[in-house]
Amino acid sequence: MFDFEAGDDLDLIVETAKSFAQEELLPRLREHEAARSVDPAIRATFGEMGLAGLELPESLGGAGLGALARVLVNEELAAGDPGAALALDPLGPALYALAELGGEEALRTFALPLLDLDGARALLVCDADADLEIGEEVSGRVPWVPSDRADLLVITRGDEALVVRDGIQGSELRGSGLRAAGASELVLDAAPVLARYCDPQAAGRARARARLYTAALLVGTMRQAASASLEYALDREAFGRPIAHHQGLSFLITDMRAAVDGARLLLHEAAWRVDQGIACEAAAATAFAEAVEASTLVGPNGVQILGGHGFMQDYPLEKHMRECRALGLVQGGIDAAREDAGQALCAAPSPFPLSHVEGAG
Amino acid sequence: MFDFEAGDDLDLIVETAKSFAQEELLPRLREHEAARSVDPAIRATFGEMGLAGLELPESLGGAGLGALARVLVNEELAAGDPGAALALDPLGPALYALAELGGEEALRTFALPLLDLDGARALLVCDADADLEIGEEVSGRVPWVPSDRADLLVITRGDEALVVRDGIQGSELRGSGLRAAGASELVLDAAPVLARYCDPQAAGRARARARLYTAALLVGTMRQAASASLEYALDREAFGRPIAHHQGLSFLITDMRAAVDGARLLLHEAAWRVDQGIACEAAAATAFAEAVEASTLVGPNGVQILGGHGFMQDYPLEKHMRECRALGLVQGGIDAAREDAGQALCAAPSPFPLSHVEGAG
Amino acid sequence: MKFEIDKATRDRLEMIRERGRAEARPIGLEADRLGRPIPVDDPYFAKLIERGEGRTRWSGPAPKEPKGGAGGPSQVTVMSLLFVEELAYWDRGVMVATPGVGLPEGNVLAMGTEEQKERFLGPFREPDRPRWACFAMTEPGAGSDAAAIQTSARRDGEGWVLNGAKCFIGNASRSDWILVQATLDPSKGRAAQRAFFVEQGTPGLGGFRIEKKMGLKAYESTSFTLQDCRIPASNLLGGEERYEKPSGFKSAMRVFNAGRPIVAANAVGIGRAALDEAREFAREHGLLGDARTRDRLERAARKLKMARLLCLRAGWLADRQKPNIVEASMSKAVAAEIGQEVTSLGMELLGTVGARGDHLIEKLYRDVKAMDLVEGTGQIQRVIMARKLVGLPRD
Amino acid sequence: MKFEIDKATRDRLEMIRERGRAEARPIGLEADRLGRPIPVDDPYFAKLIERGEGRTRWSGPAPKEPKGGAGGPSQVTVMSLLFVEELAYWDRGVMVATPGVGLPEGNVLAMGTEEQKERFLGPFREPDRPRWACFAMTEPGAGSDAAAIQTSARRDGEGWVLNGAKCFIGNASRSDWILVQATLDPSKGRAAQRAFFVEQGTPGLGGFRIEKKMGLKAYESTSFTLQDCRIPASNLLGGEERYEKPSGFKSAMRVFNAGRPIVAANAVGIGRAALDEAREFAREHGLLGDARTRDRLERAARKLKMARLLCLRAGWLADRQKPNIVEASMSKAVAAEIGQEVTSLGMELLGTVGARGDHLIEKLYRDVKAMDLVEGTGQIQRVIMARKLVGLPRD
Repeated sequence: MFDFEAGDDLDLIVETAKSFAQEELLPRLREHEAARSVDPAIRATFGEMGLAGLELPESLGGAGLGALARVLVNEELAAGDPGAALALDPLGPALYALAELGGEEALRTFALPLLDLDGARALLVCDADADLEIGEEVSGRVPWVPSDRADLLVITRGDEALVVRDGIQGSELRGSGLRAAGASELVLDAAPVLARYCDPQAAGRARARARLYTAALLVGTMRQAASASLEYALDREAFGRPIAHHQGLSFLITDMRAAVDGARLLLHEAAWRVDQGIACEAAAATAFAEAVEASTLVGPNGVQILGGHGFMQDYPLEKHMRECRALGLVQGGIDAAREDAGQALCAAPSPFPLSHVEGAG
Repeated sequence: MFDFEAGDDLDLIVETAKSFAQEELLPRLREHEAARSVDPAIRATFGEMGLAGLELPESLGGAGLGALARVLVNEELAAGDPGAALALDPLGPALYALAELGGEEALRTFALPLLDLDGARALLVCDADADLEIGEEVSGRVPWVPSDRADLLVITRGDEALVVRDGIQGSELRGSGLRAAGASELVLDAAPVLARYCDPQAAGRARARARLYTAALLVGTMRQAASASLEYALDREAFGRPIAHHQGLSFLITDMRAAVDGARLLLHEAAWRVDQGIACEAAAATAFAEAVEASTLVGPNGVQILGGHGFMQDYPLEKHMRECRALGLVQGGIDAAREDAGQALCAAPSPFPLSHVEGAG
Repeated sequence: MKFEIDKATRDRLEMIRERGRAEARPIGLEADRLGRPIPVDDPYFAKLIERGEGRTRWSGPAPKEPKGGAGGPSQVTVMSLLFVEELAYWDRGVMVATPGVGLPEGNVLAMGTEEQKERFLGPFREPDRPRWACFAMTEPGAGSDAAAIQTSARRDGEGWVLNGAKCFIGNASRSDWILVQATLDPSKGRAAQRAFFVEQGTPGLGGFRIEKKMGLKAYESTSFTLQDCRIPASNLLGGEERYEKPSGFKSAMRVFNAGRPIVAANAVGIGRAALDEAREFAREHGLLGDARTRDRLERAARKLKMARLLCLRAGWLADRQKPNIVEASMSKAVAAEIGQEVTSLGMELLGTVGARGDHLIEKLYRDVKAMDLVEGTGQIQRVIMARKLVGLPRD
Repeated sequence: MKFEIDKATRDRLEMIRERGRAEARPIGLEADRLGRPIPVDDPYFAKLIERGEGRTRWSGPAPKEPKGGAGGPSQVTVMSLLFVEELAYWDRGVMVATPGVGLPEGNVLAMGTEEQKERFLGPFREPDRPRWACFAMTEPGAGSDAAAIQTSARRDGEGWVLNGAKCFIGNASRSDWILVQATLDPSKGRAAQRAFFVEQGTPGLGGFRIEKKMGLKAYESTSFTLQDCRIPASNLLGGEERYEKPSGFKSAMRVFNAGRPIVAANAVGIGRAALDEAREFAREHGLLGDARTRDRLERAARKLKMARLLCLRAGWLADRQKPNIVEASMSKAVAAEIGQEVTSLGMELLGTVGARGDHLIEKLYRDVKAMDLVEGTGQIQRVIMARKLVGLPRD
């Protein structure tokens, strides 16, 4: 039936990620933001934890864990700093297109070499987010990637995934958020396509996993925004009591909490579906859409609760707000996700199954 | 520049309508709802007030007033009972298609005879809301009109308006609201088209005026829902004080007030534009859309404030909620209005004029 | 983590679905059309009794199986949520009208003496005819503020005398007995409250008035009065002894709550019905090609799924007897609003067809609002959450 | 009713628009890119002074024209709202950075003695160089709760001694003088508060720190301290006599408010800029054919127009000196939220282009949030409204 707990094995991993994020990332978030990268010592610590290969098959030296592990870990890392979470993950969501469409061979060829290259980053680019001409070679512009380097580019387009490594020119951008990961525009000039995979089902799963990857970062970021602003509201007094004890503000706090919890449950259910190997695309699109929507409530209201202080960089809330907004823009953003989920809904049998009830039995 | 007051002449008319609505309609709203019509004595009083011919030209014996007068009067009547407001108006928004597209001649031929027929009702049917085949004759089905009789039908389709009187078969429906006006399905069986007008600009103005007519009923209904629930909230005590004095609920009350006021200002501005003879279609579509949206907040929350009592017919709030929802469904509903306003927005010059600033000078 | 439903439960859901389609929905629509509760002697009720429904969960004076045996912790609340959601999908009003002990069953099972269980639940074990019972808390002057109830219970010799008025009580006029919440001293809040069994026909119990509601017309919501209504001492729920060591039950009650997620599941069920109807309407009218319509349906489905997960989480915590006060209130606050929103969007999609007053979605639009009112409004749920989350003072 | 703008005003709006396009917007974008306030010696400021901007409204010691002559009641607030909205459309940060008396001007005109006007506004009549002044209310420990400020003013012989700390004060470090709100007795709330002119360079005034903000970087928001800062008696705004008959000003203040609609108009201006940019982006990228995009833009335009009407109504009431407390707070609560929503929708439309950090909409998204924070958050506005509408107690 139902179980809303991660279980002891996962709990251990999550706890590790959480301590790391709270102790190493959170206190240095402004530092990493300014440096556009994560402190090398902290990178090293992270490397030792083995979280980089979390979802790589054990046969390739990874931990062989699944989507649930990933989203739980990403939540925790993002609660520390979502930019740093991206910076620390050499493969990021590019892994999914490689693994799902290209299989172990693709991982061996393209992913493994990056793991030995300090600070290397593979990037996933969704065709909808870029302006590319794709033939034997790829030319065009990727307006933004959250990175200052691009060691490998995995481009997804419909049911296809293409791998590109050379002929990529990056130029640094300020970035609206996630600066700890860097920010660049990429220009591709006749970049040779090293591999091209096509598989509708695999592409769907890859898309789902990529959406969950980002949705988890969103949930972690907004969870942190909600809890940091809650803490402030308990501390700060106005009109003779903590501002959290004014009923009007307390309702906002409860609504933020509900928004986070709701998005989180959708995220976990979708990740569980991925791990079960059952239909997960609509569930992942739904989880992503809800995470984005919730984050546009929680991000700005984290700032709101702090009043004028929220607008200042002395507090992290303005950063959370910016990063919530930036995270929601990838992979075609909320509209593409809603379109995918909406199409699935229109095609589904009647009565419409609210997924898990009639899902895996 | 700006003036947010109606002015003495209009104030007098509005005051008259308000007293009538509060003294004659409001106390009998359940009675009229059950009877599916307005008490004949009250009809007579209304007739004597001359509000039926409010917008008819003076040359035809009307008061020759404009859209602003109409929306202000409709607000007041709807604050009493929007169903009764419809029941009492022999011409309703059908007037606009006749007057704008057919001119004085059409009014003389089709509208004036109805004024001498006790309880007669001309009805406006928007093609989008019905399932009609239109040629020399009209056949098909109008799923709902807020009336138990149809003495004249004005059908609008794009830039056209058609007049139909015979070959209409009505069958009574329960109606989700507005029952004081009645509720019927109409079946047209080769109903002869008595007149057919076509004029894009006139059709646009007619559509705008019809939307404002309904938007005003919405604003009046929700204003009443807001004030009735506010009154209850000041009276009812829980946890040792009036429920209105719990900050959380008081915020809901302020938000309902803001929703009403905002919709109302858009309504007044659009009506002013109609009377100025300047571009008014987008403004009216905007006002209608906002009135519908606001009413889906205010209607249900009027019930909400009363708690369990709100669900009971001992209080009028459940009626307000139902009528808010029903009023918002006509003329293609909010989607058609948003589409019209959105199209205008897309076609407008840049920077986009927020209408009145760059409008009439 | 796990989000799956076992075969037995799915089969039972399938049965509810079939019966809902064949019976509950048409009967609910009919009651709505006629604007009156399903009559006590409706053949539907007799049929339910015949096929063994409307019975108490109480298995008699035999010692109960230990909770949560081999299969891990019980999932009784989670299962209730699933069943209730499906029942509400077909007709929430009919569900409430269904014969049985209903709301007070939990209280009696948890607090009743063995003698009380035998006396009051016994007749529901294999009922000879449709039987109802009900729990009467709400009063005309005290809605969400449960501490403020005024119905008084006064000692009188061996028994008690009750005085007061109750309202919005489901099935009250047809109930064999009413579990009446009353206070020994209105100034002392919940600590001074007791529940009493008042049997139908007890002198002083009367003034039944079936209220006219916006929706949910299939069952009666009834107000009644207690005028010097005298009942024996043995009708105090739990018996005298229970109250000698104070507030044991009270503190247990506060840790987890199953009632609010149940109401929330009702809202989800109603919302799902509206979504399905809206989607069918859109399909029939060729509207599914419109991005606006798809977005609207997508949003409805997404929010309903989220609300359902919130309900299930709250229920799952209750089953594990873990604190779930925040989660329970959250599920209700969220689900009720979403139910309202989805039915309202459904009306928008129907357009003037919705205004006719004969479409299921229109009925659901009227029905669902109650889910944000009963068991505490959305505002009250937020207060409850805020007390836990930020220690919001009680004023 | 009337919703039109006269020719002269439209011409002035047109001028603001041209200058905004040519000057304010590029300068604002540059300041944002560099992440620092426009320097005091920026040629832009000198140019403004040269062409006669940055001057006080004070017309000197000559008797003023009577308010609202032949043309009916004054529309000074309404006009300010229109101008401010247009200025904010181009760059709200640059607008605030513009030399001039700024915020305290109204206070000085309303409450200042003739001598104070001459001394403090005089240099702004025909300024030789860019000059600023500012009003310092906010403190690190007291945001919306104005009654709670702690900066103290103590009598000391003929003068006053100020101690305390202020924060988020616009243009403070470059101001000729700062009008500092201080209290004679923190336990006595607003009645014990006074405002004092503190001239730049006064010993004890210091610790200026320019705060790092999320947006609006073109002007400095500055914190500073007052440490035994000694000022002459003549620097008490309004002079001693003013406070002998108590609270005359205070009660006048409470009837209508112009500051909140002004902030609201800022939000509308920023939102409009985002709408225009979003629409252009959508047009260039062929997105206007998508119903989703059109709906999003339509909603933005509708809500902005509504917010603008709410502002103008509040301003119009202020101009007629009619009570507008509810309307003023409403305009601000609504407009700030809408500004936030519109810029956020704009980001959504941009997609990853918004994430680059170099698009105007991205800047506006960061800028507009402040409009829901300054002059009282949306929550505070609701409290103010609720006090008037339902008599919400002060606790």
